[in-house]
Amino acid sequence: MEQLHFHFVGQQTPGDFMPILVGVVGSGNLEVMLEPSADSPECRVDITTSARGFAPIWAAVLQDFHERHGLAGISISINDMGATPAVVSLRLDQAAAELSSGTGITS
Amino acid sequence: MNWEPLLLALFGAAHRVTRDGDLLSGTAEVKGRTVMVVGTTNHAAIGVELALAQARVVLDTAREHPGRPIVLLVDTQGQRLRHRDELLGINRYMAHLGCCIELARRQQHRVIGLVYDQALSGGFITSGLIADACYALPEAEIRVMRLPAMARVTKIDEARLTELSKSNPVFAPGVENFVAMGGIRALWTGDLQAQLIAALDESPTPDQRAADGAARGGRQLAAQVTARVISA
Amino acid sequence: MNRSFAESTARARVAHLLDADSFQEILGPAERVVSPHLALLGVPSSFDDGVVIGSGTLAGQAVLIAAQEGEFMGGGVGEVHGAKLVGLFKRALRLQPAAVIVLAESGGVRLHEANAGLIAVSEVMRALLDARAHGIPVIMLIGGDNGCFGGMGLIARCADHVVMSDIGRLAMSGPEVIESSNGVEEFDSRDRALVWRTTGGKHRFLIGDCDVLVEDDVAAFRSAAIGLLGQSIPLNLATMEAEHALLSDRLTQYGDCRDALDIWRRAGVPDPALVADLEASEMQALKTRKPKELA
Amino acid sequence: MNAPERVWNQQAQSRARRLARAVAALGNGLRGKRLAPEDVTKLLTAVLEPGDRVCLEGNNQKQADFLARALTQLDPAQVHDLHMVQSVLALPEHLDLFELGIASKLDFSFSGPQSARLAKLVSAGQIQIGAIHTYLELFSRYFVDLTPRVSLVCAQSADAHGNLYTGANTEDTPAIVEATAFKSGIVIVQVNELVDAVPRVDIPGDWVDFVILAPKPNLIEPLFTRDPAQISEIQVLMAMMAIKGIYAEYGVQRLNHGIGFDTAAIELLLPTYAESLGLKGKICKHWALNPHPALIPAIEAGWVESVHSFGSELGMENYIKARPDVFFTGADGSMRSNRALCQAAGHYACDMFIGSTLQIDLNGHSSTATLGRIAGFGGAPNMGADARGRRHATPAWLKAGAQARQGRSGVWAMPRGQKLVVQIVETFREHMQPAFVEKLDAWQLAEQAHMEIPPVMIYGDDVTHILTEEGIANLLLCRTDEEREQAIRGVAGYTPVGLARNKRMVENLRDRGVIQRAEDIGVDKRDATRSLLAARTMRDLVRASGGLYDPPKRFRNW
Repeated sequence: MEQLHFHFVGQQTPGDFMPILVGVVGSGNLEVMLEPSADSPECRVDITTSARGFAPIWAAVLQDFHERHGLAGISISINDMGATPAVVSLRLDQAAAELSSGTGITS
Repeated sequence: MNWEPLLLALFGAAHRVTRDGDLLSGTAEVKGRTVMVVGTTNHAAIGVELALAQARVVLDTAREHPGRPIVLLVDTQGQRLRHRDELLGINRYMAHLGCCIELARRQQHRVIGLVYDQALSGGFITSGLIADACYALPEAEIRVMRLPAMARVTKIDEARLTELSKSNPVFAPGVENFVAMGGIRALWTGDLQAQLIAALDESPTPDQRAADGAARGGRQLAAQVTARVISA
Repeated sequence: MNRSFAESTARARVAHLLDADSFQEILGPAERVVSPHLALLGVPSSFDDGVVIGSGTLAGQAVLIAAQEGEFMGGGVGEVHGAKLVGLFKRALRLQPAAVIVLAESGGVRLHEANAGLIAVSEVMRALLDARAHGIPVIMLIGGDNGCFGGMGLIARCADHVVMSDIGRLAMSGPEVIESSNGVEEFDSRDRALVWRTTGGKHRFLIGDCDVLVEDDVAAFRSAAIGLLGQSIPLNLATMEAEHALLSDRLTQYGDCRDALDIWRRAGVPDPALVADLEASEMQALKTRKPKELA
Repeated sequence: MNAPERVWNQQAQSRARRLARAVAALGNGLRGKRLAPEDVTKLLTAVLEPGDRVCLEGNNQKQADFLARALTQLDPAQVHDLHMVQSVLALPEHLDLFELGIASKLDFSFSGPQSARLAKLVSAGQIQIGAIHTYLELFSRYFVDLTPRVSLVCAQSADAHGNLYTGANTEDTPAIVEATAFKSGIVIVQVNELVDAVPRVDIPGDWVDFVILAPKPNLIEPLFTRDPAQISEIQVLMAMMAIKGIYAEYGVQRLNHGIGFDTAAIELLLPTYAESLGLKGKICKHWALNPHPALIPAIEAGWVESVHSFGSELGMENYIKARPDVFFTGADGSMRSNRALCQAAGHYACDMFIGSTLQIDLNGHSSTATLGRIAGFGGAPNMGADARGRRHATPAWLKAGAQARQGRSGVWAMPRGQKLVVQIVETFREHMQPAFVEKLDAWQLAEQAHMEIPPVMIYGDDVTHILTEEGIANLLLCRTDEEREQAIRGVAGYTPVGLARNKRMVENLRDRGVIQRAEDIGVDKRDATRSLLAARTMRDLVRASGGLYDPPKRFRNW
């Protein structure tokens, strides 16, 4: 298991919102939770992953996510059980999509 | 401990508890009170018949002797691992035993569990663990799974599990661990009869185990989480 | 296309089972009430410890609900997971909902916290029976890929009602455990057809361990649950004696059967070999035609 | 001239001697062509000679398992140094022969389940490998320089004349028997039943010498069944990209699919997603394909006009019987498969092959070879190779050829088509193994096992497209080695190969349409859910078949 932390400076501040959770912590899968972190220009990402040694890949996946969405004032928490980058990107995008549609916690 | 010396220690020679296969049942007196003893021996595998037979004893007691205390004597290797038992719905038979004991409790029967030899996983849930309070002898063994098997299933290094088990009561076999977690109210040593008498007098009817686990430091969160859910 | 119950996450099952937007989660993921034990063993936690609990309405009636996430640790019951379930049943005593609904999907005790899990299962059982004794119906819905085994298999049969899909499974020991203890001749866990006709929804329905059999469809589970609201089965000597008689009869009638097909044949099912391919809706007819013989 | 007169029928004389030995050894045990299974050792000892070239029918699916076991029972003092020629090494017995000293040389195509053990025996010097072939290549050599002296084959039933009914899994049998019987060889067959009249004659009786009723029905594997429940969202996404970005783009009418969840996803998206794009009748009408259960919904929805098969698939028998317009079936109603002919069909008459792989390098060479295993590739190289001998034109073939030739002169200026060869892979396999590598493991394996060339499944110059969850690289449009490398890096995602891409060049390739992302072809990733699958479970496939499909019990969960 490994814990990783990243920070990005973005422009898109969603303001206050109900926490969003997508995905589940199962083999090859992960859960992604988005929460508001008021008045911060940052997008903060905290990851707990079962697989060690993939920090550079997480950094690249999150950098691309950040380039797509540029979020700010938000905290992203991830519990991962060995998801591939494709699945990670998909869950992140699903979470971001729920953020813009404002549906809150769903599947 | 063997069931015969155990009964001798608990009730003296005058008890009427007999063994029928792996089933123990019968009445005995303690401090002038008649109690019903029901349980298993010989590291019984709890199959559909044995679960049903124990339920019968409990139901008969509830119907014919309202309020008579029930003492559950536990020595089981767990549920019987057979295709036939699953086919017949062994979980329902075992649940039925649990429900019968619950009914007895609700009808003012005090229910005391005692693990006198071994109590393994599923077989323990609808026997000793459903009592008002469950006790154990120090030499008894209580476990869900041995560490080597646990290591295989969880894919966690056995050495690591062994190391962690020294300081953490949460997963490793052992009666002390179950005491720390609140699942066993106390270990009985010395005069077993005196401790049975005390248990019949003092055991709490409401489920006290999460609070015990918190107080003893073995299970820090259960009581607190439950309370938060209730009050949320 | 319907919304598959088996394919939905616990969270999605709850959202679509209850009246739209009525679900209010208790100790939701943002509260981070997670297992204190998994991290020590180097295993990631889940923000809800694998069980979603809360309140909502079902056909307008207030209910409490819990759903286990089978993908997380096989739905295994650990300290926090179990305590959330216990809390929900105790909360029911206070709120008197029309039912406590449990979407059970679990292999039983979570091995990583085995002792806490075992005790927790027992605590859940007692809390559930307490709620029942207070007249609050408890409804189990079983339709996840991981089935409902071990301690959760016991808990399920302590409820008032059990609803299953035909891909749901309800049993005590997993086939793999039986196979590894007593050999492949005892129970071939790779023979999925055998596994399902021993533990699956159809057998449980025919033998009477499940009250309603539905398709693998969240909407079907929803209507089954609505149909059972407010129907409490009292926990008294009469009901326990009836249960006892039923289980004794079952042993007498079917105790020598080696296969579910034998049981079904003896129970008067005209062509047991065809049962596997029947749809859930067709199963109902089998049972209503032979109400006496079939438990 | 006093040279001795040349004898022109030595092989026939040898055959006659062997048959005479068999008659003597079996005595009353031989009734016509039939003998009891207990006598099989006597028979094999009588007809085999040291050094014989022997074909033991090991197919992709059905196995002459009884005869394989019988062969291992022989006394290596009498029968040794056999040269085994067979397409698939599937059973432990296939390798036991070498450990026991009964056989010493091997020519084959595929050894999936035995590949690790094979590698060990090769490095221990217990097996001398002639060559690893494709199926078609090995069958071809049966008629040139690897003709069997004795063949041990497998059929469903036989009549008293030795006429054979192979059932739906005819597979390799006709190719083997034809090569053996017409070159004075001996054909021995194990059957599951003896009958008065076979339902149809798949192999004429006068090509068959001995028939044995095996104690147990022959082993057969359902290799082509994929449970739709295991198809991931990412595979759905890739299937959408394949359909919209390649199938529709080229109007692919005739094709072969490799085995795997990626291609099963495509099959299950035809009646849903592809239908919604209005592609019905425009793609996927003719197939060279085993009867994949996952194709049932597309067949039922009227997408499929014909399917010719290498072998059959367990559980599909009744469905195939009920759909004779689609499948090739005999007068008895059951399927007639034929691996040799279907391989030829897949090679020459299909416009596209799409399949998965384990590793792709920067030139697009792809291989499933892994260290410590000698597996071979079966039929994939014939499917996944441009048919250089092809002369008939179709729009898909012409379009691919035109893209490869666009703007080129000299020998490239001649109008010609090209087969579409698509590799579909996720950038990471399970356990985060990257599918893209700088150098294939095949190189190291070749060195370890002293192979003359690295075991490449599909050569880079045959690959036209690489499809990952990151996009489609169209290699037909690349004009330099550098472009090709960057096109591949551009779809290699977060693998080390992908992260080392030249971002500017990749964007440039994207502008030119060499690389296409999902959004470039109008595929919305959020639409990629399992609800698009026409069947999400095995049960759904049974339902789609109207109850005709009867999946093996290991695939049932109801």
